[in-house]
Amino acid sequence: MTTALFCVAGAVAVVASVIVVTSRRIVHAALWLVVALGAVAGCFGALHAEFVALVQILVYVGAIVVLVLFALMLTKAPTNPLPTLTSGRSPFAAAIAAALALLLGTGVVLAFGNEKVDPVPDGSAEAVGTAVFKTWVLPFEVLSVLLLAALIGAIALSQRKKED
Amino acid sequence: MIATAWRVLGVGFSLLVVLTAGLLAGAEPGRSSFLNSSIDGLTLGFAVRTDDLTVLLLAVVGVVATCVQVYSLGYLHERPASYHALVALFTAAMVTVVVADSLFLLLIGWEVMGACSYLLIGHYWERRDARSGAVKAFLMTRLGDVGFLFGIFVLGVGAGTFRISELDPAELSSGVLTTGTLLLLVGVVGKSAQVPLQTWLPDAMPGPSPVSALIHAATMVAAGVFLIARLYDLFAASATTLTVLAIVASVTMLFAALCAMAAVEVKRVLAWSTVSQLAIMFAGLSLGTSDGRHAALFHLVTHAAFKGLLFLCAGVLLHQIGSAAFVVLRRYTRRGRLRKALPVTFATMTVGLAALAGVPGFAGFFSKDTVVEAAWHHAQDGSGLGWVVLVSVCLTAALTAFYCLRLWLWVFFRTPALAGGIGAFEDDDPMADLDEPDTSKLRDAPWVMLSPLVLLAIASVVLGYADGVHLNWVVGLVTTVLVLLGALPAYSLWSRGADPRPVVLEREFGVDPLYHRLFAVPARWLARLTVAGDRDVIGAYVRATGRTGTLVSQGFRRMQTGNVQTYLTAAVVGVVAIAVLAGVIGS
Amino acid sequence: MGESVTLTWTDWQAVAVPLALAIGAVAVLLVDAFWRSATAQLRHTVVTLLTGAVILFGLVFVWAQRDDFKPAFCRPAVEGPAECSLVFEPMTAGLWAVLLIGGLGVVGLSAYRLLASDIPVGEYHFLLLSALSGATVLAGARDLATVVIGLEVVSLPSFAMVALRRDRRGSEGALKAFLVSVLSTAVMLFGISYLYGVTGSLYLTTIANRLAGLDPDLERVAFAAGLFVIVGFAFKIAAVPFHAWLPDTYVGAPVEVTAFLAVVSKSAGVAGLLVLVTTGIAPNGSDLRTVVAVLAAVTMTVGNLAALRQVEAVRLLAWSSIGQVGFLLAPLAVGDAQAVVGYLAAYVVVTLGAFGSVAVVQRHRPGGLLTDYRGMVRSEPGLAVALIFFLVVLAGLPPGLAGLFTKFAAFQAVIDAHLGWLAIVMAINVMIGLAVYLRWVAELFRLPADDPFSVDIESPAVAMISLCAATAAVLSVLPSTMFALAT
Amino acid sequence: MNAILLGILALPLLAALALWALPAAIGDRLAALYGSVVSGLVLAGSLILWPWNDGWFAYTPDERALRAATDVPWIPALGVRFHVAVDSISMPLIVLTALLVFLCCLYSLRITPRIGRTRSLIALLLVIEAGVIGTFSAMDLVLFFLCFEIVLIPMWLVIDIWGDEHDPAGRKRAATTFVLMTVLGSALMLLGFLLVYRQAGTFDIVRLTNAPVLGGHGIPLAAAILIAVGLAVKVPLWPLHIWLPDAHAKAPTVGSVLLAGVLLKLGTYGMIRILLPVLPDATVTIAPYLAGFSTVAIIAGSLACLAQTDVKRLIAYSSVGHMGFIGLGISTLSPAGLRGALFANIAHGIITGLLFFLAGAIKDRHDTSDLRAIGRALYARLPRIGALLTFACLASLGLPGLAGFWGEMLVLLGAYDPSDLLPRTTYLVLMVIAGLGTVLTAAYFLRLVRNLCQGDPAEHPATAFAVDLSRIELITWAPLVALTVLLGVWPGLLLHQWGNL
Amino acid sequence: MPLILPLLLAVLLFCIGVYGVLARRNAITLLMSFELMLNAVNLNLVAFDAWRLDGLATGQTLAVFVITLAAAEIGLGLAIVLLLFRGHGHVDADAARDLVEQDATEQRKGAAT
Repeated sequence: MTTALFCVAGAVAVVASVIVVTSRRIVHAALWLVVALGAVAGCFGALHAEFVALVQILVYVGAIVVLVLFALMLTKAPTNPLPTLTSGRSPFAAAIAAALALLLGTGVVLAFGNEKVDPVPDGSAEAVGTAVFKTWVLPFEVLSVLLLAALIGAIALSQRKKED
Repeated sequence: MIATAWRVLGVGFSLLVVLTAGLLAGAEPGRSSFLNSSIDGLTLGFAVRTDDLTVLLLAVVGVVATCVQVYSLGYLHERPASYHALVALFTAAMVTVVVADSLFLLLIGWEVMGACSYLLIGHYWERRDARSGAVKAFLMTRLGDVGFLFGIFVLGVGAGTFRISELDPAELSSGVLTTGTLLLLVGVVGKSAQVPLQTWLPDAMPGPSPVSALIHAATMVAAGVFLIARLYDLFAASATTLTVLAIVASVTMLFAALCAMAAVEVKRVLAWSTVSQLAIMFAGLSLGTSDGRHAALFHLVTHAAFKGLLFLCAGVLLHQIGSAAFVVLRRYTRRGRLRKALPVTFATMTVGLAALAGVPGFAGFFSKDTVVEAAWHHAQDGSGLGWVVLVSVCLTAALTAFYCLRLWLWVFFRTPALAGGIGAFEDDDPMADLDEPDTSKLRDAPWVMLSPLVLLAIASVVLGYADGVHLNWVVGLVTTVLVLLGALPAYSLWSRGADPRPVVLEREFGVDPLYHRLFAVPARWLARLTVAGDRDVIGAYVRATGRTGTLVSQGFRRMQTGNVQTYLTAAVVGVVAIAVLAGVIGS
Repeated sequence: MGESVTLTWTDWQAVAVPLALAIGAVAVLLVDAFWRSATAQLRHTVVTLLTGAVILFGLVFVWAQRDDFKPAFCRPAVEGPAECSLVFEPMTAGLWAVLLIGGLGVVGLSAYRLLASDIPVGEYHFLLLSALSGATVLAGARDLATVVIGLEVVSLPSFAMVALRRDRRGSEGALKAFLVSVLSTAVMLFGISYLYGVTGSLYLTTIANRLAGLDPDLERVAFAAGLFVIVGFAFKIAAVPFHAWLPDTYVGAPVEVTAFLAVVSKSAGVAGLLVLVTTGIAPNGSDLRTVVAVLAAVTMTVGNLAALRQVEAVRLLAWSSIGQVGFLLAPLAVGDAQAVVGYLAAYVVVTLGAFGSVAVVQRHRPGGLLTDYRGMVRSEPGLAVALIFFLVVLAGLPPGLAGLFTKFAAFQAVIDAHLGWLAIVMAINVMIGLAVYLRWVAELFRLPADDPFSVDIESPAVAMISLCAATAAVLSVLPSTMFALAT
Repeated sequence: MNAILLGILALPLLAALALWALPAAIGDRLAALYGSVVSGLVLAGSLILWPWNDGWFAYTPDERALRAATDVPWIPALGVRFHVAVDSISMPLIVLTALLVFLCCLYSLRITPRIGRTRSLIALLLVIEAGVIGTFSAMDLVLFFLCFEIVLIPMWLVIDIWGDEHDPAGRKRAATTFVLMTVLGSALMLLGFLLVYRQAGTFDIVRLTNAPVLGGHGIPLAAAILIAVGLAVKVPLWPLHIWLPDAHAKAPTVGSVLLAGVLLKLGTYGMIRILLPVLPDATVTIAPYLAGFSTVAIIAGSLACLAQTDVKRLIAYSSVGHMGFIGLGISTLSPAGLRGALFANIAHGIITGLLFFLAGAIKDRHDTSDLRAIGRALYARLPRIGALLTFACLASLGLPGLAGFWGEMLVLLGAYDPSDLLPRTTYLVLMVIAGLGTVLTAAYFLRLVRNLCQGDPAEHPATAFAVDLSRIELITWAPLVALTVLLGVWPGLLLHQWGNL
Repeated sequence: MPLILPLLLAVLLFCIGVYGVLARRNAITLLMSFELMLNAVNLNLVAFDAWRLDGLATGQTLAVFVITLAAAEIGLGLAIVLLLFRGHGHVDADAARDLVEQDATEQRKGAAT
């Protein structure tokens, strides 16, 4: 059951991702990104990582993609197809990506090809919460500094110069 | 002012040498060493000794040096300070050689003499022939000196000492002995201008004549003879070396005499004759007998007198006429004026030539006969070497007589105009031969120059009797006949106004051009090759490294396109490449 | 399950410095934001002093605890010793000292009248302190989560700083750095995910333990994962071939920010890599060390060669800093913390000085060409002598003994680890590096200049450059202080 | 005693710093005077340290041979100590250094490069002096390396700033080539030192000499090769000599004098001080090759001189040949050869120093060092300088009775009778070749004299500025001439220093 | 469920992201590609977490951290992109080449004006 769910979600994720990186319409790409991220969230769910899936949907779909769309608007991104969106390097890029995929895939198959996952539904929100506040206190605190710094940095960059 | 000081010093020093010789005469032989330092059991230092040989040579050096210094007072007008200083330095160096008991001290004197010789030959450095002659003289003797130095190593290391008086042939293995003496012989050959290093001495003649008299006739070139005499025990113990020496001497004496027969300049004739006479001394030494040594030293002494005299006479000709070339001189001679204008020179030169030619009664006759006699005795003892020496000395005696007479006649006696073959004329212009030079102001040299001539002329006669007359009448008769045999053709040719000079003799057997082609030209090529190699090979690599650096640097600048996606691509490619490489290396 | 979080006193002590820096960052931001009434100069000065005070506090703290060993945020491990997120030990103390000194230097270079006037002061110092806080965490981190987050805390604020002037050049430089950095983060995280998969832990010590004795298939994945992690750091410290963003960003950023990137950001990257290599993923004899060694060789060669023909001062320093990183990677590849920290110390001090000098000149000669420095030894002898000294230290020749001995230590580390080939490459690079710096020195000495450089140098700049020069001189006479940092 | 050694190390350095601290406006004469006083004090100090004859430490590991030792830890983390001391191989070199620097400063009282900036020049000379004396007295490998490097940048500046004013690009290139090649060499040498450290665990030369790194293969051999190559660049041995002709030819007079007189000796000194005692077995392995390259250097240097048209280049190339002799002497590993090398070190310093002074004087007077442009017949135009040049040439070609002879003679003697561990036949062949090299040496010096001093004066009239030997030249050159003669007639003066072994 | 499924999916997503980063020009699309790569990371982490089942939820925790990190990155990244747009009028990553080294003479000209 979970396997089938995972396979479906994974297929959707792959297809959507391919469209994200190949679409000539930039806004379409952003929207397909939503689909891809959602599908990945589905994968998380299939692996019984419900908390992560939830966060994925909240943060990615709810925040990041919205930000991206805003940014597209602000940069006056055209909605019509833009043939120059993908540069002439794309065959080369594809070759590299394919090589990388081949390498990694082979390695992964050799290493984990016989392993089975048996996800247990174990209230992962609580597990994650406990882990964060019991074990991963330091990274969590540092992460807060990171968010603050990124926020202030983004604000500072967005401010107009005083002379303007 | 400075020049005067040096003049006084020069003469004074020479007199001091004479005085020392006088004081040491008959004194007990002595030795002492000083400034020693030792390396690995070998003592490196200086030592002197006095014995009969020392005294003899000191006397010769002192007397000839004094004569030359005094003579130079009148002879030399250009740059006298350096000249007198160098002559004094030369005398000191020769004295060092003579008194040295340490091979290194000897070497110092030996090479300083060479340096002085070089500097004095180049005294007239404005002249091209003087410059090249000086360089040639130094280089050829230097080449010999390298062998000499190696010979010192072989003997010194072999014997464990560099003291001459401690070198004992009995303690040396025959290999060491032969190698060492042969190497020393190389140095001797170079210094004494023997075959095959003979060509520098004739070319050294552009130097001032008194220098030729002192260095290139009486003393320095004879230092080789002295050296072998000094180390006679060692040389006599090595049959190989003696054989080589005999062959070298025989070849040289004939070779040089033949060259002298065709030379057309007084000093050049004398130079070749010096080579030839030195070879006679070596021939005496090569016999390996004490008779031979005695004969050689005797000839050394007489030769110093008469050859010094002859060079000084040639100097007078140069000083008074400006040239010693036959073609120039004979214009003055045509009416016999030279004889009358320069009576003292004529007389003393005649004495000198007679001594050189071995005319009975003169010193050269006696000394040469001693050599012949020693060789004869040695030959009778069954030595082939003795025969070789004997025959070649006898032949040389005849040839010597020939060129002496030729020189005497062509310089001082009337010769017909336009006599002689092609090339016998000044600038190859036969008409110049007809010019009548102004001889009205021609007169003999000042007495300051003439008095040494007279002194040496007397010596050239008297020295023959200094050793006591014990003449072997047979030998004397034979050599006298040989002298006559040599003199007659010279006279007959002269009387016919002919001066045939075979090309091979005139070119001195082509040795000089051959050496030039064999050594100087390749050296020059190699030099250019080395420079080109440095520039185009080693330097090219260095430059190429620099240029590669620059090019690569430019390349990196160009790769910096400013396109961030190129950067990203390069990075990802880098990751893949490292992964693949590591995988390949790992598996 | 369910117990509340308990932080021990040791935890607080260990985290005191990063915490202070973070709190200081916020304080600086607040002061700047809510004290509008003061003049720009006063506000700027107060901000500078406050920032400086926070960093100084950190330094004093580090100095006071330099010999301690404080594991923090620990939990008992399933097997082996306790797993900790942060460890304060002598190596950490040395790295923190270097980072804090670097930060202090940048603060000095950003004093009033030195900092470009269109940069917002409060935000600038806030970002600086945040980055510094992240850098200190990174240098002490012992688990991969903290490492990666710490690294981001260093990186993101510094990119913001690059663009803080909000002009064309700044934004372009920031974009390049940002894109490369994000890619590297992604690659590194991907590697971390595999490391986690293979070993089941994020703690470096545990990973190190479990890496030994893997079966070959897993080992291959572990190697690739370690490679990805190292590559991620290679991006940050701009090791070749992950370096290309650096010259553009250095040129695009204001000089003070460039100094920050060259000093703090780079040191943080090196510190992180050092932590990883020495305590975790690349044990002695690992192939990954060879990879780092190869990176070192390539990096120093390319960096120095590319610097050889540069005509702009900042670009030359940028490329030469790539070369210097190559030299840093060499002892790092053999896990010699002492040599790395010593090298870093000398590098930080003289790089600050060099950028300070360049900043002074650049303010009056915006072209920034090497030829602008012509004849400075006569017209501005003090500045020229200081700059020459810095360059000579970078080249590693007397009188710059600090540089010489740090290079020496690097050589020693490499030779001791039997990496002969790397030592030869380093020797050749000493030569190329010298050629790079001598070109500049020659310009300084060349006389007469047609248009000699002469200005009134701002007194904070004078103070900063003199301080750097004096420190470098002290380090030159007593090089053991550098090497004592990490022992 | 050790206070004096520390004093002559520190004094020039501090004095140089003080000189830079003085305003640039102080006169050239004042700066030169200051330099003369300082270097004179150093000379005096080094002479106080001089007199003893205990042999040298590297040869007999007997610590009584060391004097004025100071040994304090410096960088414990790296195992580096500040250990200085002198023995009788370093002392003559130190005195030579002090003497040449002193003479250079004196010379600068009147004669300075046209570019001026004498103050900096003097200061740099003092720094070089400190570095060189430091190298000669260092008893720690790292300290040796450090002092070895100290001289690089000052020398680079001397060539780059005060070099040939007609050829800025050329002098820049020459200076850069010099500094880069040397720095590469010394970096390789450092690698060798580190290998030694890895084997022996110490950088201390005294301890290493007492307990050398044995073995002629593997790591010790690699260390020996690296050290030898590093030092050979400095010597310079063929084919690493390529930096030398340019550097000498383009350097100012005082730069050339110090470069040839002092800096080249660092390499040969290093070989004797470090290579032989610390890596004895490995040195035996490489010695024949070293000897071979040295002999090639002798021949190649001499041949190159034969084709030179620039007087300074010619003298520079002659250094290649002479240093080849020194290298040959060292590689014989025999008492005579080593002493010969040491003696030749000093003699070459004195004689080539004199030659470069003379070449500089000739160059200054004619504004060129090209033989063809200078013309011939110097005897007529500058008789005293011409005579001195001839003297120096004779001394340099190894005329017995002058200083140049003994070193080369002992080297050849060493090659005749090399250490028992070495292939004798090889060395005999090399000896003969080197002997022929002496003839070539004579040939090019005579060619120089012939093309420069001699000639028809009518073709080369005197120039208006041609002033013969000035007083300052006389004063500065006289000691060199006197030493050349003194060492020539009394070699024991130095040979005694190295013990009767 | 075989572990290899999520792992292969992660590899695919990662490589698609790499392709996007290398091939796309618009800086915002680059950012989107980065998100794909980070998602691949998360997928890996969650899968390994499910495989390991160590009870500590380490992988999931890190995945959450990564998501947060991605948010921070994209926030700052978009700010930089917008700044670039303000300056250049476009957001093409490969067209921002002001900082590339100009020819030395041109630069001198630029400095003079």
